[in-house]
Amino acid sequence: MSEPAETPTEKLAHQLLQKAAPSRTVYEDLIIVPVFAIFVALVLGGLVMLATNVSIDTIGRSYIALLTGSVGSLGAISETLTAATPLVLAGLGVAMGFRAGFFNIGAEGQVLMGGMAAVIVGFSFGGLPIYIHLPMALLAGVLVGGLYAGIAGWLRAATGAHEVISTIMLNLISFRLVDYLLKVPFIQKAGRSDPISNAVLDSATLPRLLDWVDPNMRVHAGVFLMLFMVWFCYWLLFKTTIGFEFRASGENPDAARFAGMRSGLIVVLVMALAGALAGLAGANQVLGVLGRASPGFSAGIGFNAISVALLGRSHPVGVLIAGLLFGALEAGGRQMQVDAGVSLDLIGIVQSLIIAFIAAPLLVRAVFPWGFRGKAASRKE
Amino acid sequence: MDIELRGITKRFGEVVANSGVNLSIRAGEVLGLLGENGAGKSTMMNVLSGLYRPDEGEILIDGKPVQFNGPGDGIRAGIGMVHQHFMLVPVFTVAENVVLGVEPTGPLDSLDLKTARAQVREINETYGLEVDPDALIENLPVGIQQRVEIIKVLFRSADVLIFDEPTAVLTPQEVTDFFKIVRALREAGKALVFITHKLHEILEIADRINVLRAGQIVGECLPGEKTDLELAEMMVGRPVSLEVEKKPYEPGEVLLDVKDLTILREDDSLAVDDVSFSVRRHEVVGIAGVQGNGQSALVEALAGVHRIAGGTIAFEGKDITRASARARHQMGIAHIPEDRLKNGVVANFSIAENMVLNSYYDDRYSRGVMMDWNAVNERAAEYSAAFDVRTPSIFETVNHLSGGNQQKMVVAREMSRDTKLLIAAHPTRGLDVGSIEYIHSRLMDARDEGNAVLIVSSELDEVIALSDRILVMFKGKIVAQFGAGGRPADKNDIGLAMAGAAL
Amino acid sequence: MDFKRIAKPALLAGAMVLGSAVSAFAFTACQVTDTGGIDDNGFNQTAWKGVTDAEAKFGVEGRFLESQAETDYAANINSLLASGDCGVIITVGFLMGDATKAAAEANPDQKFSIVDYAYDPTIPNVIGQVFATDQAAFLAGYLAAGMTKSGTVGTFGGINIPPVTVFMDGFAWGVDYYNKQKGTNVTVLGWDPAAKEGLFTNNFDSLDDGRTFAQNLYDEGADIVLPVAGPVGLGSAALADELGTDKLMIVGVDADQYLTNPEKNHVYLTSILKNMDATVMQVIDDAMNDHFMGGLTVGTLANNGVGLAPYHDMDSMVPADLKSEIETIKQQIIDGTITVGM
Amino acid sequence: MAMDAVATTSTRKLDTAALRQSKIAGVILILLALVTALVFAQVDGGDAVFRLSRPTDPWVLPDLVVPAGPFNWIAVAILTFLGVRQWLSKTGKGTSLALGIGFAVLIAAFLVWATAGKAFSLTGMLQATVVRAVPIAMGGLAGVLSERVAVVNIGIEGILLSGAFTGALIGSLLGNWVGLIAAILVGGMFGFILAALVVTYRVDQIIAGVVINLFVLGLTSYVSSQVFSEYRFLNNAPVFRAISIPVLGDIPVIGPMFFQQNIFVYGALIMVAAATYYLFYTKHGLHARSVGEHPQAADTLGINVYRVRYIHVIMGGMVAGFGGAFLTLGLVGRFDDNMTNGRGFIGLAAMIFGRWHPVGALMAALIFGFADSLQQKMALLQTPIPSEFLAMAPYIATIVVVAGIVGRSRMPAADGKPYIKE
Repeated sequence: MSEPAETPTEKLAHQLLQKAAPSRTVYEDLIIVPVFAIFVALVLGGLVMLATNVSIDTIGRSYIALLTGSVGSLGAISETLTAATPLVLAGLGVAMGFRAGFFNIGAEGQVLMGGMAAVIVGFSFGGLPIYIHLPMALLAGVLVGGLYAGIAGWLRAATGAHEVISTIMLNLISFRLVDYLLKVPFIQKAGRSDPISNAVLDSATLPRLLDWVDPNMRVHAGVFLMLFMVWFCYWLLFKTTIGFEFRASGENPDAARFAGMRSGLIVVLVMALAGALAGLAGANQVLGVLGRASPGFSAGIGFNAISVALLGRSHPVGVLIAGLLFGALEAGGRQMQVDAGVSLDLIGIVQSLIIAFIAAPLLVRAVFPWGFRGKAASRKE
Repeated sequence: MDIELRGITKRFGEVVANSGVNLSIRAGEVLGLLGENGAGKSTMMNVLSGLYRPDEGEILIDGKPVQFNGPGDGIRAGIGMVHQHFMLVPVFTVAENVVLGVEPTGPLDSLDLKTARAQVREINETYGLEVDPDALIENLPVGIQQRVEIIKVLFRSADVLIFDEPTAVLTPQEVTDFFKIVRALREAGKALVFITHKLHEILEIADRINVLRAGQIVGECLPGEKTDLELAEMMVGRPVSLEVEKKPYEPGEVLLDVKDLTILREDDSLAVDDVSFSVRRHEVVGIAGVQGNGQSALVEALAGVHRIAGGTIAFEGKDITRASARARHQMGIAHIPEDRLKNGVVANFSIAENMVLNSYYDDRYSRGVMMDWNAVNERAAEYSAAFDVRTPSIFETVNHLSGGNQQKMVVAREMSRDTKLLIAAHPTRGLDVGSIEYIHSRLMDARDEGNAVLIVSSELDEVIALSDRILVMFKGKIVAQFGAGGRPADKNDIGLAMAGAAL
Repeated sequence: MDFKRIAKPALLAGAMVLGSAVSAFAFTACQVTDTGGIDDNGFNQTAWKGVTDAEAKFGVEGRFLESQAETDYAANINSLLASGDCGVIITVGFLMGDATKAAAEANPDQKFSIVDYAYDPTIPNVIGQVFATDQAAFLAGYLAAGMTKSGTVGTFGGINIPPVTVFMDGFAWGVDYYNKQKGTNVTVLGWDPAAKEGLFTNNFDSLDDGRTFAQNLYDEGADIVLPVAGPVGLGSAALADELGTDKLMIVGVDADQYLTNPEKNHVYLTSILKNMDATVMQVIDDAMNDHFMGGLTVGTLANNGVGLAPYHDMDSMVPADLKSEIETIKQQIIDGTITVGM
Repeated sequence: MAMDAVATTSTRKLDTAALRQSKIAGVILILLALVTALVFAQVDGGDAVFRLSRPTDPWVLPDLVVPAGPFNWIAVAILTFLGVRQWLSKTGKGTSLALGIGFAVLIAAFLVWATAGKAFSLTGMLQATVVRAVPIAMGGLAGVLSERVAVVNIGIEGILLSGAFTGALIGSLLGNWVGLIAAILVGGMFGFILAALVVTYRVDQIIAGVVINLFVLGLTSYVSSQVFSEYRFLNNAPVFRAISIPVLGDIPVIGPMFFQQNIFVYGALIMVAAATYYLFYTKHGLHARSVGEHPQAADTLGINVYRVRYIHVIMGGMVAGFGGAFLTLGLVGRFDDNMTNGRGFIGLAAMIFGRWHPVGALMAALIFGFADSLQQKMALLQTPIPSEFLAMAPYIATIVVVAGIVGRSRMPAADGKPYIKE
């Protein structure tokens, strides 16, 4: 528009459309702080090993093993991706909850319920072609996970019951429910008295991607699902009206309600979405990795997902990166125990330290003042 | 006790709140401190009470320099402050609030509330305050809460009492009572500081007046020396008109019709009790009342964000009692909420996002579920420019704007839509004179364009200046109506009605 | 890795130096533990002892990977496969049956062995190690029935899976046999062999469950308790220690817990031995010397694969008659006169 | 007061929250009555026998023999009455009480039904209830202490675990008393870390709590698998024995529950009492609550908000450290990976359930403990209801209660909000 006769107001409006350049603090928060956090966490992890009588030599070998075990070979990358996929999926669910202001601790239970549903569909309906059966099984996981989380959302919307409590309780309920379901004759594997399900049929199994290279490579088509979901969540959050509602409700629920957003509906929707993603993570595990369900097949994915979401700052891309990092730590940690005999519980320590430092930029700044020349003090927090 | 402030400067980051302020406070005298919102009055008094530490300058008490490292020091030095927002714990009793921090104790650190009650009663009698020491703060009207604040200060045997905007939430009658208390305190030899932006009050009560503008003292005078217009000019720094220009009153047809409306609070107590009224086109209806008499619940119920327990609301003849907030927006009801930060804006969102907070679903801003961010940004820039929102860019987050600009942003959002009825709750609370004038004129424009306007404000002057008709709420009921051919809008009468007196 | 050897803490420093030179060993035996952990004083520890014994005897290198959750099984096996130098991979636990099968089929050249699982049909590169634990548990049940003062004994399990319930079956049958022989009416709480239902903690690692479950059985009158849940049983031992053995005695499982739990060894009446260490060592020996043949090894009373531990401190309390009866029954089971079962 | 206001204009039919809740409660109660009638009352004769005393007790009470059928029909009657009364209620009063009585009656009916024709030790179950409740109650009390000063403490789970670990390690080396003190100190240290993170470094409170949970879980599991498996003597602590209090311990039922326990149970009861006294009847308790309700007001009155928050979060940490030590020094003398197993989170639920009051948190913890021990008894009695559903029951009940009642209860006003002093 180059009309010459711009009124002063129009001119002003034009100026207001200018974006300010990203400040140095943004760059520091997004790059320097995480790098420092990982570095410091690894150093502290080394100190813990030293304190427990592990020799310097072994510490060196364990960190090399951590690296080779996570990205050092095709097999290692395969393991990293296998471990990261469910973390990212469930992490996205938790992150969507955070974005809308809900602290969803219930991902673990949602993973379990979604996984159970996927398994049941996965071993039933024999004879269907894979392009029908597999989507059906995945969809079952998504739906049941969503419905299960929707309970917490509905309770919050209808009665004001705090989601932290209701999701903790739903987790505990789901553990028992899975124990029970796995002993129902039609689900339980024939001839077994312990809780274990029938095996998922081939037609509902997420195909492995690299088994032609080496049959032990477990990475499977779930990776594509995960990448699609990262894009989908990004699109939903930032490009759609629903995402706008989620974000507004998360930042200021009162203002969102006053602006005519239907808070009750948003609660239920976002919890259902979070549950659907966690349920997909569960389905991904049983259809892609485990092939059947047994008690505790969620293996803490739902709890780690909280860390992943926090670490990824509840941004879909951040969640992807954080999930890959956690997946790498998990795969590498295993190698660490095999090669250097250092318990893979060390990884838990490193993970918690990374989150601590990333969540507390002030702390990192205190530790590494020279890393931040942009005047942090001048920012009014 | 006399206090001297010398060259006090206080900065917050890059913002200078006070610079080189000199002030003297004397026993047995009421010092009036006049200044606009944001002029630095409260900051200065927070420095004096020890809550903030000054960056430069010194405080002298009876000629001796002192240093305060926390509010405790100020209290110990005999300086007590009654804050604009009361510093009372709502779930504690009066006695508990009064003794908090200086509790009389028995064995095992146990609270000696018996002594506390006795002491509260004693102060009650000395100054004629009449407060029940066992009442819960949350059940008390604001006027009484203020007395609790005063008792709190006196209980700490303060010799200097600082009142920050003490009359903002009081009815005229309560103001009269409050002035009586102030005079009694002056008689008792206390030094008093009275901070306000209300000219007539300062002229009535102050023995000496200091005017503060942009963090600096710009003048000192005695009450008799200056007229209110001159004082206003000193305060704002330019000539101001104290009148709102208003075209003649020609009401149109009824737009909003409220019948037998009853609203309950969360604990099932009555907030609004069987209220009926209507608002017409071309008309400004003001609702006056002391805070907490149901105005907030009424506004929220009209905006569709508060459950209605009984009665009906009709808009343009259609029953909207059960209509959602969004449906009401779409019908043309706009709402400027009383607490903009809590209910009006999303502080971490950009101006652009806030500008479409309640219209993002409109065809103008979205296609199906997809947002059209280009359209949003262009409109946001347009409205920000038109409504004088001062910001470098519409991508700035709202928490970087000043209060006045935030409010202008909310007004821009609400008035740029297809509005028929504008509900404005405390539209100018906490704003500077420039912003107030601007928003007042916009409200008048809205009326003159044929909209209905409903204004709720605790500033009686504002309500009287803007409204064609005034309804007074007391304990959830509409107890009186003024203006528009009925009883004339006399400030004193309205005040009486606000206090529940039968007229 | 050597760091964790329970058998030779004194060699710690030296072993760490050795550990850094992986290739010094001709043969590596790898083990994946179940969730109870390598130091559970029972199941996993006994299986690991087989590896450490082989280290001492044959000079092989042993390494292990702990499973933290049931979902780790496949990943752990994969990690060991990826390290590429495992002469044999021994998985410990019934629950690893599926994961082991899948890995064995995908890697037909890798030798595997699994404790507590029998494949039918067998897989050529897997040796299943199973145990007729009910035979030994039968003896323990008979003993407990003979020793109880309250007329009530109790048992509880970790998870309702055959390797666990086989202990409880044998125990209950042993008590029944005693009742039939002596005309007594000793009752077993916590397991009904006919209905296959009973008391389960549903985990193999919560010690305080072990304590409260034992307390529960004690409250209902049991004075001898058989916990079949790995380290969970240590919690039961703690309770017996506190109450005193005149009120509550414990029957250990898997290893001789008098030896593996030296701190509280006085509470054990006896232990039902499941000599996985012997079979594991045998499997390593076979794998090293190319005698490896897929299939099944079964531990019985006859081949000493299972057995009853000595009474140790309780020796003086067990009547001589009862001891000799148990010896007789043992012989009868071995020669088939008594069939353990319903 | 609120009710009076409505009553004055009672000619109008108002849609009040109390009435809505009363109606819902009525429906729930009538459903419970139906369940009781259709399931629990369907017993063919048979008495339920509850053993109240062990043969060794000084005063032996006779067994409590309840005729199952008649008892449960009475239960049906009570539930129906309560349900109808709440449904028809015009004032909506007494909803919580009616629900409370209703659930108690339901549990009694269930017990009688499950036990019909059999017998079990009621006293033993109640004693186990108290034992199971201790760590939950301590977690809840830790939560009360920190949330009363407006710091949300999700890290209680981790602090409990740290207490259990320290108790085992130091207890093994230096004896159980030193171990207990060390556990309390380490709990306090994690409280300090949490306070430093949230008060000084203004980390989001939930994130800080999650970090503590992860860190403690990682560190303790690491040390336990890396060190304890090697040096077994480091993980073999002496257990505190039960001390029977003379006279009180001999009272039937109550004695074994509360007065034949170890110092942890006594300590927990004393702490709950002390915390109640402290928070509601002392000067410093008043300071603490004012910081949780209105930190700015407290600040203007010279109360150091940051210091009060530090102190109480540390105190909460110490309480949780004590509760964690119970698992090792009070029960089994040995640490095991993740041995708290979610009790800290249940403790948080107990705190909310108990409305941010120490006694309330204790009561809620007892309910969880009761459900836990009940489930074990039921597994022994072999009821037709799968034990998994019994295990779920308390959690479902918690959801019902939180949804029905706590929605209206009030948390400290500033809870979870950082206080930023200019």
